[in-house]
Amino acid sequence: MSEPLLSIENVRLEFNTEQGTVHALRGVDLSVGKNEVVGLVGESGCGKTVLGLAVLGLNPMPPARLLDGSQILFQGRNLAELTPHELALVRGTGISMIFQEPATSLNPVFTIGDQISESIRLRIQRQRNEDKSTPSSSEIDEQVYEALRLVRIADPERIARRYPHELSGGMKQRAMIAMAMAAKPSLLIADEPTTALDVTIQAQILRLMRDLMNEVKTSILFITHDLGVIAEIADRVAVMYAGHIVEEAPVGQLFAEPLHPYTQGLLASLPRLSDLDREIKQLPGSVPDAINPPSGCSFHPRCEFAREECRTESPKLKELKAGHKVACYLY
Amino acid sequence: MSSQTLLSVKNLVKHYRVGTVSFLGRRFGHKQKMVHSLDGVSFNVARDETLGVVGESGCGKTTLARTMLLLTPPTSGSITFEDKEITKLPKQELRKLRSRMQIVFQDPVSSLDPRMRVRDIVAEPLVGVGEKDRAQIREKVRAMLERVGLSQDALNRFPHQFSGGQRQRIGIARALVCEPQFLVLDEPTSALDASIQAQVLNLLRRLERDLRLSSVFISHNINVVCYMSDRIAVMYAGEIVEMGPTREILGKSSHPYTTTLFASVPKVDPSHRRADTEIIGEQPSPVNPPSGCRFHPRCPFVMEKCKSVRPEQTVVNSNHWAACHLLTK
Amino acid sequence: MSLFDKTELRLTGVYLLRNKLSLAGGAIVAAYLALTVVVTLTGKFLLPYDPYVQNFAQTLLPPNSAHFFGTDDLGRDIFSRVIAGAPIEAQIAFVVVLISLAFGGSLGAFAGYLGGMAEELLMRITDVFLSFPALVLAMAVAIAIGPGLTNSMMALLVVWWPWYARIARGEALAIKNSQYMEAAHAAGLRDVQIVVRHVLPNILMPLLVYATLDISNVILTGSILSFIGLGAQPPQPEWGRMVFDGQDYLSGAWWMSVLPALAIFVVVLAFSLFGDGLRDAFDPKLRRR
Amino acid sequence: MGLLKFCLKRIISIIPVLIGVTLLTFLISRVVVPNPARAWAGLKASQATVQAIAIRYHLHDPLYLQYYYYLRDLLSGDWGTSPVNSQPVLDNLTAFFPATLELAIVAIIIAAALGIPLGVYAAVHQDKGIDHAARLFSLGTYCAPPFLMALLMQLIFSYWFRILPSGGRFSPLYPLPHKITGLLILDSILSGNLQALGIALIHISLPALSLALLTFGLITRLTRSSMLEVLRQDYVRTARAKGLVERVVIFKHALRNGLTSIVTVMALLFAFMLSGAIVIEYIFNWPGIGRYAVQSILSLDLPAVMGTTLVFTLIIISVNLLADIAYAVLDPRIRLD
Repeated sequence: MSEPLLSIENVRLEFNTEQGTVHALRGVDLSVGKNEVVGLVGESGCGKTVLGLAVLGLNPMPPARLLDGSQILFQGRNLAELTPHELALVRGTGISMIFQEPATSLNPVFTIGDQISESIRLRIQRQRNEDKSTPSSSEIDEQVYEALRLVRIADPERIARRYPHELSGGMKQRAMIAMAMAAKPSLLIADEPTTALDVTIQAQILRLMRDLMNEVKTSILFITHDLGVIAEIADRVAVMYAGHIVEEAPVGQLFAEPLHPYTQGLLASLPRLSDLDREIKQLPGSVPDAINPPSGCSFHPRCEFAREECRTESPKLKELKAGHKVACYLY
Repeated sequence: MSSQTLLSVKNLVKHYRVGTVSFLGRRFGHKQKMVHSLDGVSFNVARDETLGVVGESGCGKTTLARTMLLLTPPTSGSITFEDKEITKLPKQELRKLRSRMQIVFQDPVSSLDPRMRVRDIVAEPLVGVGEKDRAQIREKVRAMLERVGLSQDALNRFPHQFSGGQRQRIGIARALVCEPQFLVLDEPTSALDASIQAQVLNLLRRLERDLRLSSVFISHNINVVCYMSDRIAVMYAGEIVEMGPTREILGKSSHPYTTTLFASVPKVDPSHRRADTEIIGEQPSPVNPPSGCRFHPRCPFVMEKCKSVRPEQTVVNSNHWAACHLLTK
Repeated sequence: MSLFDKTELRLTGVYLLRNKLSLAGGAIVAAYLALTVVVTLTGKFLLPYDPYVQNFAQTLLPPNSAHFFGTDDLGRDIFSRVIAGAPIEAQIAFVVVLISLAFGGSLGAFAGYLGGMAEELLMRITDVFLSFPALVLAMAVAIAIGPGLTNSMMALLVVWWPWYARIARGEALAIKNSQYMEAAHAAGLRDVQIVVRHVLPNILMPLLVYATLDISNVILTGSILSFIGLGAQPPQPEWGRMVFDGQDYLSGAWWMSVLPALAIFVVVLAFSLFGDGLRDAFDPKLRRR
Repeated sequence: MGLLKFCLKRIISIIPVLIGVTLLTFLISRVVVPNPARAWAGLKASQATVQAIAIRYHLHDPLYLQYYYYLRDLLSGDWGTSPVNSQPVLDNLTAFFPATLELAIVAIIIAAALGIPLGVYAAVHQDKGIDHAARLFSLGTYCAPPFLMALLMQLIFSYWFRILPSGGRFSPLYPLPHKITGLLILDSILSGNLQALGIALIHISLPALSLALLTFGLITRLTRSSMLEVLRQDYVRTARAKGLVERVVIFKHALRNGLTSIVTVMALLFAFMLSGAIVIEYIFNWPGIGRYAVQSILSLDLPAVMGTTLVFTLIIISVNLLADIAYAVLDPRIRLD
């Protein structure tokens, strides 16, 4: 991986709330290469969704704010420093995003075709420097159908005229993907895109996303809480805990040889069909409070290997083997 | 029915009305739309056994949980608990029975009254059976909280002061406080994170063993159901399509839907990415279920017969049956 | 089991304190209620002038140091009349809101909880009442039973209870469909126990918040009723009526009508601000932000 | 379900409401009133007239028959005769209706033109200074009793600055524009009578402004809260995520949804406005139904009051109907069920 497409460096983000300041991201480093699916996995409240939204500047600010020194480098620019309007011009055509709830993420009062055509018009508008001609509405319609066909919708003419509430959950998520892909982004951020779906539909969508990767060469940052889904789709995985990346590795290596005690605990806590006799292990305690995070390594209160230094000093992410990084004093 | 059987459900049907058809509308021949949530579900639960129920959303599993405990009256069918038919019991007698069959709900937020303290929430079933002795109640609640791993200072706090996992423990304590024989677990860990889910699953396994509980464990998460259950029932569109011992179904599923469902579950292992079995379509609307076998529009092996004839339960192995025409071909 | 959870109450208090506008509203409300109590207890004893005594030597005086609000066409001190009239508005507001709350609220709660025909019937009846503009229906009822303070309160009650029935029914329905109700059934509680332990406490809070906000509406509508002559009759110092009596003198003696109208405005605004803050404070969704 | 079917169904559904409404007005005017015959004949009427009225309105029949006659009279246009001016109530109402309509239309246009943008602006800039100012101002106008608004307007513009007339709809010194619709502004424009247009505008400005200010507060509050709700929705985030600029996000994706929820409370808005109009028309001597209502109340004219009650309620029911249909047009989800 010569030069990453997206490079997130030392991103720190806080929310001000009634109860206090929520330290959502506490210095995150992560990169996504060209043609790569990076899985970002963690439990609820670890900051994975906030990170996805932060890349596009979609966290409501205020109350959220990026701290100084946060860098989100994309196509040679630091997105953290752009004005809201400049950022809007990066969204869609540069980086697009799909969300967990297809039912609420599509605008209920516009047809699917309308919403997809917006993305197409946007792309054409931004490319117009080279090409002066404006496409006719029938050309745009054709591109809408093309986008729907891309997500394996068999009768795009009919679906384009439908309103979101007339489609099933799986179809809605396909339409969301079609909408995001219609702008031909270089990076797609997918925030739990299959979590709200049934397992057979999830399988369909995951397969679709894999195929799309190969067909249109888009990179994906895939955010999920489900290690099974990660194993299914990611090339590289980053594990997040309490606003930090605690481990990062190629997918095979992470599952075969997890290094961080949290990753190990998480993997051991899952019941597996292939091994039902094994008693699942449980991590003690619960996810730390983001307002008063523990000192030192955030995981130390739940860690069986915790030592004195873990309580005072936060470990840095360091590369142990090629591509395998971990933030833990054990190594 | 053997004496080993604790609960037996026969031909349970539950249809809901959707929308209202006015008096005038009925005059003009508008038909009342019905949701076929359960259509003829039968099974037994033996003593000390955990029966798992899997299926996708809308297949009727939650309706099954509620109907089985008569929290909502079934449209037809019978439920026998300890050799006693309970669907026709008068309200008073049914209330007395409630302490012996309990339920843990999916949502740890909305299943606890936000304005009640934990000690009152957990004590609720004891109040239900008419326990008056306050010291007795306090002692039982205290013991049960300890058993589910909550400290004593939880007693005077309110639900929103707890995390999801702790709230689910409160729900479990409430279900177990009056020592039921039978427990329905309706997606008890679906709202929880992986590391917390493991804590709750292990707790439930321990409690089931220690208290000699029989239970029905309902979830959409196939890994979890298989981990928790001795036997499994697979539901699709309001019907059980296959039922049998967990290991046997895992090794040798006989219904195409079961095969599809299990193949869809992502393996937690990147070296075994899913074989490219194409799974088509989505679950049918419960208002207008397909004729014949309800899976036929999605089935890769569909035959002419499947479109019109509802398949019978066919025994595959002593304890294992499936409802599919392929088996009787 | 309690209506108020301490932490919840503390958060609510913190929010209210931080919301300066509703704090100001609350202060005025408190002052107004205190005034009402004092005036009711002492009568005209503490007032600078007798609100009923006419003085034809001092008619239509503009506001001055002796008469803060000036005098009216009959030479009565307007300030004393405004103060003396304070309890009338409060009486209207509390009688109408509390009776509507008790009657409409319990009707709605039972209908929502029972469902079926009872609910359907109540909904259709409230539909009819809510089709009327509130003021207009109150006018019709008041003219039919005749003008007067008590009658105008009766008229307002006829109009007001359906709102409470609607809200209570909505809350009851939400509670009925909640999982903790299901859990209570599963626990084997009797219906009475369920209503006492779960339904009432959970319905009462939103209704009380709504009622606080609603007081300002009642005062406003009540003052319009008395403005058009359906409320308290002269010489009672009712604010709306004073505005009406003064409007003929607007060009020469604006204080006669404008100052009592301002009194109504201030009280209505204060209740609104306070109620708004209270509602936001009790709605965790709005508070979290 | 098609839009047409939805409309039909909705129209049919108001029949029971209309029956309920007339039943209630019937009960008020025949049962709640201590002596209906006397009330309908007028307080000064002779015993013979009272008897005649009792017979004319079948007041000695059982109630259900009385209701039948009541309905029949209503449908055939006999809404009773005012004992005060001895004219049929319905004639009075139709004569006064255009003035109220004109006032309401002008007021709502002003109020919406100011209130909706301000509400959107306040929601987008939630908790900034402008939002607080807008909230306080709109709450202030919402809480102001209508007579305060009207009296202040009159005092300031008519008596202190003497720039606008203190009442009336038109100047008696000039000829009225040719009657086409009964709405003076529209009629003057249609007949090209600029002088009449000017006079009409001068006269309507104060009452319309008072009414608009009153309504403005409510519209701003409703717009703000529904926009706040909409701006929290996932689809607004989606619209941003796909690269739309903020202007399009707010005015296309958010406002379209925000307006649908405003439409649903249209009836509330109108009820609020009509209540204000009653007082404002009276103070500005505006010859509409509101002034008629107050004058009838002051003279204890029951048939006239019941007539205005029915008209106002019919207006609200129609607005509600139109709002529901508009809602179905704006939001495709409604047509589903």
